[in-house]
Amino acid sequence: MIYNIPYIAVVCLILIGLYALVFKRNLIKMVIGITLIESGVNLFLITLGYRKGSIAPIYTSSPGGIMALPIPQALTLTSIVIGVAVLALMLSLVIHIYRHYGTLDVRKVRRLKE
Amino acid sequence: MTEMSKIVRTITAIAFPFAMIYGLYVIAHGHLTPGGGFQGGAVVASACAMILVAFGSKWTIDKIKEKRLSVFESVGAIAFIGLAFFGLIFGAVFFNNFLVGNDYLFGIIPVVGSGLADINTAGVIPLMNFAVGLKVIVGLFAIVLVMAYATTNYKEGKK
Amino acid sequence: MNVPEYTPALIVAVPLLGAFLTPLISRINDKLRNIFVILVLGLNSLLVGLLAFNIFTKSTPDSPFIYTYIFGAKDVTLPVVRILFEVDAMSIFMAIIASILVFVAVIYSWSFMKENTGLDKYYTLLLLLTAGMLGMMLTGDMFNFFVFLEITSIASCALIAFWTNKAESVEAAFKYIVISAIGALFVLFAIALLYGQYDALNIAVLSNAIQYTFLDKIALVLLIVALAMKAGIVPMHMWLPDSYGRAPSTVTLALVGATLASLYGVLRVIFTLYGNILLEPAKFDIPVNMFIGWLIIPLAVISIIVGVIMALRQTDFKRLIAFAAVAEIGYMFLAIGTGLAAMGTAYGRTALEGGIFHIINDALDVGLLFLVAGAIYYATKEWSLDEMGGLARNMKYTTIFFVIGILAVAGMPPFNGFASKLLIYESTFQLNPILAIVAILCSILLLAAFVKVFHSAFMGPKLPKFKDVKEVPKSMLFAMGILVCIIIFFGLFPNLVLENIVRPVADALLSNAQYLSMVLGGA
Amino acid sequence: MFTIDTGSGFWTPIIWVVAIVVAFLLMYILRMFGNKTYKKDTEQVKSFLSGNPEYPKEQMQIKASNLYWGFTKSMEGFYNILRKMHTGNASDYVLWFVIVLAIFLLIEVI
Amino acid sequence: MSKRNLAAAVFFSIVAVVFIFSALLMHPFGVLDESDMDDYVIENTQEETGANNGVTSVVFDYRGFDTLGEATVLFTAVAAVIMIFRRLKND
Repeated sequence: MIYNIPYIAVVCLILIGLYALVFKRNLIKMVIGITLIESGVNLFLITLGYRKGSIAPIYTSSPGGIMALPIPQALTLTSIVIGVAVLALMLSLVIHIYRHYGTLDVRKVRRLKE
Repeated sequence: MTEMSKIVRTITAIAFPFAMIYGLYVIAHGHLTPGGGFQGGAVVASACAMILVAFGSKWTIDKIKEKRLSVFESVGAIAFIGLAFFGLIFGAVFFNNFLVGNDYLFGIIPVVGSGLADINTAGVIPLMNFAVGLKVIVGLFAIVLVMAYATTNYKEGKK
Repeated sequence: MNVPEYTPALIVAVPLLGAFLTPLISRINDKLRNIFVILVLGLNSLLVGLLAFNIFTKSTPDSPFIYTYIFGAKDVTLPVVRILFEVDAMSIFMAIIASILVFVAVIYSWSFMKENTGLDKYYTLLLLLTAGMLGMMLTGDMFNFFVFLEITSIASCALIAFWTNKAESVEAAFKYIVISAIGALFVLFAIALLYGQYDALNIAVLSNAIQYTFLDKIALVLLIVALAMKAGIVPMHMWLPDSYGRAPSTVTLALVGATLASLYGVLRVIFTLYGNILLEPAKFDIPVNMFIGWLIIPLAVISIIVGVIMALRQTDFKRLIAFAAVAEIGYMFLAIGTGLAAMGTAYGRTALEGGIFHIINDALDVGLLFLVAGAIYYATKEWSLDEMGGLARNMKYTTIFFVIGILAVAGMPPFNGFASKLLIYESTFQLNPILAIVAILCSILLLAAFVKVFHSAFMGPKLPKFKDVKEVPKSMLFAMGILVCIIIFFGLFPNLVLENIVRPVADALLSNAQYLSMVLGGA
Repeated sequence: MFTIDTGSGFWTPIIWVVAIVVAFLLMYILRMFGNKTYKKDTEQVKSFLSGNPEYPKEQMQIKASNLYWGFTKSMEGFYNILRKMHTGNASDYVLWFVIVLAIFLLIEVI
Repeated sequence: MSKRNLAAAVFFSIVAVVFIFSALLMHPFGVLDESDMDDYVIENTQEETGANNGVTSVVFDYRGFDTLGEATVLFTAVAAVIMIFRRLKND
């Protein structure tokens, strides 16, 4: 069981992000929550690709030995760039919401209901 | 954001070329050492963002218009997808690495196993690195520039 | 008639190339840019049509044809490292819907969006949205599916916020991006769970290897809930009226396609990724398909009821249609759940056919209604139904199109909505009569809600403030006319569509072993 | 081509098309029995509200929010529940996702 | 603590328990069940793609289409941000 501590860290990151999304009222904090979930998923992908005592999968003057899995690292790279794109879009929308509503409280940004 | 003090501007002007060169190195050696188009592009974009923070967004947007940046980004994206189409034309399959095995450009197959690096390998991968690098540099810098400029001249009371 | 084997790649690559070229072309001339975008989408629809014709002619009931394309290599190597496109009848069926919707939307945009600034970015994002939807539908790789899901989400969110001077548009866009980011991240989490166990990303390989362990259950629940939220099922539907109601009408038309792409994701996960488990309940001591089916059916019934009841009291034109769209999504999920709970029986298959038939009917009918709402906004600059009245005197063709649209979406014979809803009613009646009764009653209430719209917007005395309202331009009428022609054709020849399009799709969904053997047979 | 067989019934649109055509024919025939002495822009056009003056057009148009007043009034309680449900709060949307996820996980795990 | 927060806490804790339980059920960290796909990449990256860097060969050759989508996502984000901050007619 002690070997599963990285996975528990991943789950804790995702749960902290969900907590920030559900209980926090500031739009910026909700954006931070989404970013936390995303970093948790990225950490999960990276931890899946690790082998005991492995080196990076690069042959250039490598000391030799078993290598870590390359595909999860590639997937994490893709997912990080996607996260950056989503973050930029969300922050620009938050700027516009502040211009229109004059507040960042999520309970006041609700002209669309019912 | 407004421009910062003269010390900061001088240090930034000195430090900017080094960061840029390092980022270009990371891009160019993407197929040999850790790194690649995205990572190096992020490094160069952060250097440009440093310039933006130090000199202020008004000064920067007078030098560089975001329309020109978006044009450059389209060029990078077209180069990337064009390489994929070249794979369809020359290698008969979309995204085919059609340059591996030839003997003039990036075609050498390295010695299998651990060894020294040869920059002249890996087929289309370095070209794709450059295309994606250009795209990431211009894209990230365009995002930062536009957001900084938009938050600069924000009139209070405009609801 | 054969198509070159790289057609699936072109279907996604052509809109991408067009999107990358649009900012350069729009620096030359605006009319040239519009023509270019229409040409790109027309070429794309032509490719989709050719591939669809190829697949539908080659697939027989006992062996559905699947089109496999490998990126970067000639043939499949085991283990499957490269990205595969696995195009079966279901994928190309959804691709046809998306192509029709976006093509109509871009023709409609010619006049509708003329007064706005930033149109080059608008057309770029529309092309990117098309590429994302088609990639979601054609791909056979889970991570690639996630990437295209994100492309679709970001492009549609930006298009929802196109009218940035309206506060509600920005708010709706923020809600939409929050919801889609959460959904996409949980989809990625489920993909990572599957990858960690089986070290594979290809759908066929995963479906071959899956053993339905505890983690597989978690992944199944995450995928179904996240994709169902992006498909807009109650109680996770609240983002849908906001974004549908506040986006420009053409964007709403494309958003219908994006929502249906998420629905396609649900279908693909249930029937192909977990097909080895859910399609053969005999292999387990507990019937798993009953579990999933009876988990989906209550949500579907709730979404039908809530969508219709909320639609009855709306006074905003597009929000009302959006709640009707929620109810339509509920009908599809009801059909899927019935087909899953009654797997292996005749009426289960009928329910599935009805659901698949209802997907395209719903896309056409709801899309037509949104276009009519956009036409009224174009003519009167008015969203609220309380301000309208007597428009039928000025806008004759729009009124006729609207009548056809409401009769079709409410399932009135002889239009296409009735044929698919009849299949759903009869099959659900055999599963449980209460479901069928609820469905029929809510269909009647839906007609009542649209009669209210018809009365308050088109009937009544001619209001003096609308006396100089004119009919909308030719291009918008032409775009609406395309949808009306397809609707009337589907309504008059239902069996033609059912035999030649819907039945092959159902076969492709239900024959999972065939799928695996066709995809992995080359290696 | 026309008829679809749904396993327990059938449906063909041709019958309905014929029925609609017949209905339109009947309507036209009935319309021909109409009063021939009707002329436009005379006294006959004015609506007769038993001598009362005619209201302006805006007041004669029934607003959309007044339609189905009885229905919405009779289902007041249900509508109140729905109104409570539809808070435009973005974090509530995420909360609904968490709730459905929790229910599905519970049923699936057990 | 309002009623909404109470219900939220209950369902949130259910999700948390199930997730942590699933984390405990994962295979031990660093000891993989299967890795044939990645072993294939590690063995053949030098012959097939000529790249010494396994990650780059996966990103640009084996899964190049993902990278195209990724670049498209960035392109979409840039277009979206420029469009959102564009200059409108009225101001």
